[in-house]
Amino acid sequence: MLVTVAQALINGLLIGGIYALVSIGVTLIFGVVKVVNFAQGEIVMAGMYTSYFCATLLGIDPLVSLLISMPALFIVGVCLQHFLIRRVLKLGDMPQIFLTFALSLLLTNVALLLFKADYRTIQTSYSDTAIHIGPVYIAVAKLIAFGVAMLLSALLWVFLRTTDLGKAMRASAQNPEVSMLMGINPDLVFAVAVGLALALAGAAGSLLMPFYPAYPMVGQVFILMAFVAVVLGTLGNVTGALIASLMMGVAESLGIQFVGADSGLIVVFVMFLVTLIIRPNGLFGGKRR
Amino acid sequence: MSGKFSRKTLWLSVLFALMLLLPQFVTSRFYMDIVIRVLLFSFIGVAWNLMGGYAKQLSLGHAAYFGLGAYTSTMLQINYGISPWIGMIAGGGVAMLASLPIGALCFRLRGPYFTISTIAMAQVLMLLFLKFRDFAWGAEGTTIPNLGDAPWMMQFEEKAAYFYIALALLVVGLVVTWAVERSWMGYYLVALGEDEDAAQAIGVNVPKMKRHIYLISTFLTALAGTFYIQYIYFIDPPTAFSFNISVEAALVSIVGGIGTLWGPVVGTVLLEVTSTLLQSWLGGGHGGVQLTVYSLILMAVILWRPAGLLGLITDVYHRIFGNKQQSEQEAALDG
Amino acid sequence: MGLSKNNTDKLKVGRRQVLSTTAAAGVISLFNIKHAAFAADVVNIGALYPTTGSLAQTGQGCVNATKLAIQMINDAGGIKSLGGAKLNLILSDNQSDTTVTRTETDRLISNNKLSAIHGCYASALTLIASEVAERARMPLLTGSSSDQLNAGTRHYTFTPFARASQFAEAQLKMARLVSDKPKVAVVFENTAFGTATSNGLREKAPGLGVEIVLFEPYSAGFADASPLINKIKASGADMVFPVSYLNDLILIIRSIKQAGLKVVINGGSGGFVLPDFQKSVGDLAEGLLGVAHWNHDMSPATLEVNAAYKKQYGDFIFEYSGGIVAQTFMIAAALEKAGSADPKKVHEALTQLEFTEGYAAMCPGGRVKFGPDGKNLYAYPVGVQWQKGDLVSVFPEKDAHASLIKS
Amino acid sequence: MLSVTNVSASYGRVPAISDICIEVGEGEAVGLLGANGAGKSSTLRAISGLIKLTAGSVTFGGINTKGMPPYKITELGIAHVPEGRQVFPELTVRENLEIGAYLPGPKAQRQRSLDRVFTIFPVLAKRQKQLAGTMSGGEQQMVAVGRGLMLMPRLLILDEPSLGLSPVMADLTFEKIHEIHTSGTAILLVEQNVSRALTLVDRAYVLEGGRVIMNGSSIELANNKQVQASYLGI
Repeated sequence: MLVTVAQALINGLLIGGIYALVSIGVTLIFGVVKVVNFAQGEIVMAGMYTSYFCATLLGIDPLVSLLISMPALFIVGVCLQHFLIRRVLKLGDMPQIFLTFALSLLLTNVALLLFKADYRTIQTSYSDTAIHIGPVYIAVAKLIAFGVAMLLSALLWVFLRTTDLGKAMRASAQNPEVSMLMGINPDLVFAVAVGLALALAGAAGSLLMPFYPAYPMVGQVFILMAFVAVVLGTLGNVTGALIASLMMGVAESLGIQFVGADSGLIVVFVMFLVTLIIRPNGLFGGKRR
Repeated sequence: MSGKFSRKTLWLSVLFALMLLLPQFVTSRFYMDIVIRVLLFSFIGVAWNLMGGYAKQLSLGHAAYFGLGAYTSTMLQINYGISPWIGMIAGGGVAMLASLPIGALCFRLRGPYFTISTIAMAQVLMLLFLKFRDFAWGAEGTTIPNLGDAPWMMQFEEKAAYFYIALALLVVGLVVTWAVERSWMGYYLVALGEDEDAAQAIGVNVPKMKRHIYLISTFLTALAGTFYIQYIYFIDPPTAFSFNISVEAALVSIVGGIGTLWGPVVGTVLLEVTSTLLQSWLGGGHGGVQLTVYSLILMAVILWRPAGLLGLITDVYHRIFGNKQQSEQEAALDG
Repeated sequence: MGLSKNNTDKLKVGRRQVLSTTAAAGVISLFNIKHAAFAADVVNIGALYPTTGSLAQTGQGCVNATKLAIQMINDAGGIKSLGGAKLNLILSDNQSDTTVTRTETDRLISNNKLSAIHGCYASALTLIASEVAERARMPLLTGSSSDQLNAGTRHYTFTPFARASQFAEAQLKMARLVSDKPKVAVVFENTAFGTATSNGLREKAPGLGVEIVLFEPYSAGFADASPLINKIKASGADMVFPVSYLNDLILIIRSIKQAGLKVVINGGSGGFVLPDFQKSVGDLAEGLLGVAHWNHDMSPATLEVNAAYKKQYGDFIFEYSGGIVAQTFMIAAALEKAGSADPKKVHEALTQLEFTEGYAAMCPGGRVKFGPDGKNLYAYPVGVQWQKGDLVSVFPEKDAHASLIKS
Repeated sequence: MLSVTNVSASYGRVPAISDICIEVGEGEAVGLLGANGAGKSSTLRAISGLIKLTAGSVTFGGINTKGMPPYKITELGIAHVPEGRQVFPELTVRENLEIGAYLPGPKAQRQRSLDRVFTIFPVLAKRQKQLAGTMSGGEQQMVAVGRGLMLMPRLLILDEPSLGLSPVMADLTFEKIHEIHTSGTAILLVEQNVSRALTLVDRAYVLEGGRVIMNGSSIELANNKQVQASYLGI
């Protein structure tokens, strides 16, 4: 029994790391640009395909191709902000949500046109291996993914805390008008924020590739969980999203173990709704709106 | 402005008469099917728009009520042989009852918090219907027994009958919206939609307003659920609680023009017709083309006409029939 | 799509040719909506498969097989009793979506003078299409396995292949071949396909001497299989029956390997019998068992079809696609017998015919006769195993192509 | 240095200010006085680019700011400290100040500016690590003013710096503003507290209904009957 629980906790934390990369991106965009990006899951998909083709065409290990997928999607993010999101910033929630929703539909179907619906996997030396510690085990590919996810989250935190651009980003998030009076160009800050968010999603894709199949609809698997984590951890709060994602990974895993394999999501959603009854602004929201 | 009013009435009467006669002209089952779906989704959009458009509560969980309506009537029909006509009203009642606790929870939240909580609610309902297999056929779902031509059981050989039901639903939805728009409730809703705190401050009972409009909106949505299942002959949780229904309801309103009487109708005509025609031209064989084009059209509309296409249509209408000043006034009212 | 450069084979279908045929069909269906009469030289067959949405991958495989079958029939001279009329395929994408299926079935039937239709891969979609077809009195052939398709008042739905309940039986019997007292964990996706199959397993297990130690539905399309594997591990099972579609199955197989769990796996049908399964998990597929309603090595006829398909599309022809080829030949035979393209006559012919030879009889046992509920009286499934990268038939003995390897 | 010429601006269809003309010279302290809703804040927002002009022009140091976004106008050397203690609440005091020196020019002088701000507002030096949102109103006002100074502006625009402060805090704030002015920075001050403002500025404009109705030196205005009646309560 103890072993089972320990294993369930490990499994939950490991997948929570992946949820974190997706949800941190969503929360970063919301925090700075105030737009909920429904297409974030499709960016993960793009990251997966990038790594897939790097591996199959160029023989690059998916973990190394992180160095390609992240900058590539950073640029995509900058363009996305500049050409699309910027145009709907003043229009309110609904056009924004549906613009990103349309974008997610577009990306899915373009992927379908380009790559067909085939499930694509790559086999690395560490794909199916695990470290066994007594009766419990840790899958190597997932451990690496978790480690890199935590490292990237930490780097983002350091960036936001210590660099001028990071501080400017936080300032813009808290008060965009006054930050302009400080000489901060919101277009630049917003573009960097969206770029970083997409780079993180791209990283999630690359990290998933050694153990998860890529296909055009794969983004759907992660996006709902990411949204719940983002809200639970208080929209716009990067640390909150990280902690909430790990919590949800664990809750899902325990739910599957002790309530039923068809109830992992029910447990997560109930936890989510109960939390919102107690704290309408999420776990880390305090009293502010 | 009485001249304008009478002209509008005239146009509406002509339109309505044409609609009544439509089955005489359209004999193709395919085109009839498009028309029926346009009417149905317009109705769903109109129901959503009451809450999403006027009170600006962006719910993406209306599939919950669509599904509850659908399941209520189907279970009454198959388990007890009760007519879907009665089941439809019962479904509406169940949806209204369910909206009370769900509303009590979700309305505590605002903005994206509210939206995502509504998605979660609809998902939980779907997962529960999947989980409790003995309650209502579980994941396997069930087909509606084929009774041939049985009007009392809402089954018809001819598409025209489905057309008239869908048309009647839409008319009900529009009349309700029209009545709400013109009542004190309409003003309060718009006020709270613009700024909740300010509305509360000037004495609008915001929670009560939200609760009331939610009751109306969910009741209508549930009616659509019953009709839909009778029309496609099949029910299972992913169909009845489909996220697509929630999205479509909001989408048609946004594309047409939210918080306007005719917005959802205009939006549905554009989106449903486009998607069906794209499907029949491009579908089959070349996976993804039709939805790619569809999403591009969607993005173009949102970027080009964020307030919805209805404004554009009234503009054009007044450019042809009226003077420019009038059209500006109209646009201001609609925007 | 692996295209062959070799043009010598008789069955070879030029890709361009296929494309132009469908394109022409598309144009016809567009502009001749009202006027497409029973043209003397063309018989229209409708096919509804998901080429977008969550089932797009398999749907595309189904479409490929449909095109191949039509080409085979046309190359062999079309329908002779109709003066050598060629079959014309009219495709429709139902987007893996129930509403779209409803609309598209209606559109197919009302916009085209069809003689028969087939579809839709997923049981839920087939159920809807069959309801529409029933009301339009249009014969529908399907490889879908839901027992609901044979229930109720349906007269126009024909299911030539094994039913969900029969799959369970075969799977359990195979379990007994591997172990005397199997302790089985049944994990199934919470969908129509998953529940239908697993219900059969639960009902029949006690009678066949199989103990089910875990019976667990899961939410399809999960992000991680390891919590589920953890449950299997805790249950003490020595055999796992995952009833899953491809994506989940890949994760389950990989996670079992990661967990170091030593269990016999019988993946049933679904994602397990697709060529892509083996491509995705590689050597992990070796020795795994499954059950299918069709397999490419069952008979000389299936081997021929497989060779043609492989040349055209690169992979072996998988279960559902192979079934589609057989169904198309059944339709052709019915047209031949009816001597008319009228769907009612085709329906009548289908109820009377018994198929025992040729491509139409490509079915485990090689015999098809539809009963009053549209069910093939002689249908049963075939047990399969992944051996050296190929899916071979191993059960029952009379259909076996190779013997079952006990790992 | 700053010339506002015949400027009009509106919020949507509601006109906010019309035909405003204001001059501020190098090193000068100028007041913008008037009742609530007279258009004082709107004038400032028009200067710093936060609202678009519908007519007229603003030049600063000879450069016309037409079409410039606010962050470009800031680069010219204008620091606008907006009304209502708008600090970045979740940034620390020090981070708030550092953001003030975000532009390359001020950034090069960041340490010196910080020292200067800490000299003027010693309390901020002690509270460097505190989140700005958790401070008292007066302290937040100091952060906001200090942050403006970090920009090393040629013109410091202050919008109601004493709003909501206790009399003691308000006195202190005005003292500090005076200090800043005497060190050479031009100041454009918006105040409702007219008598207080007139002790600080050299000249002032009086706004009413979005228009300039009067202007003159502090002494002239303090002695004007109408001003006395309307704003000084005499």
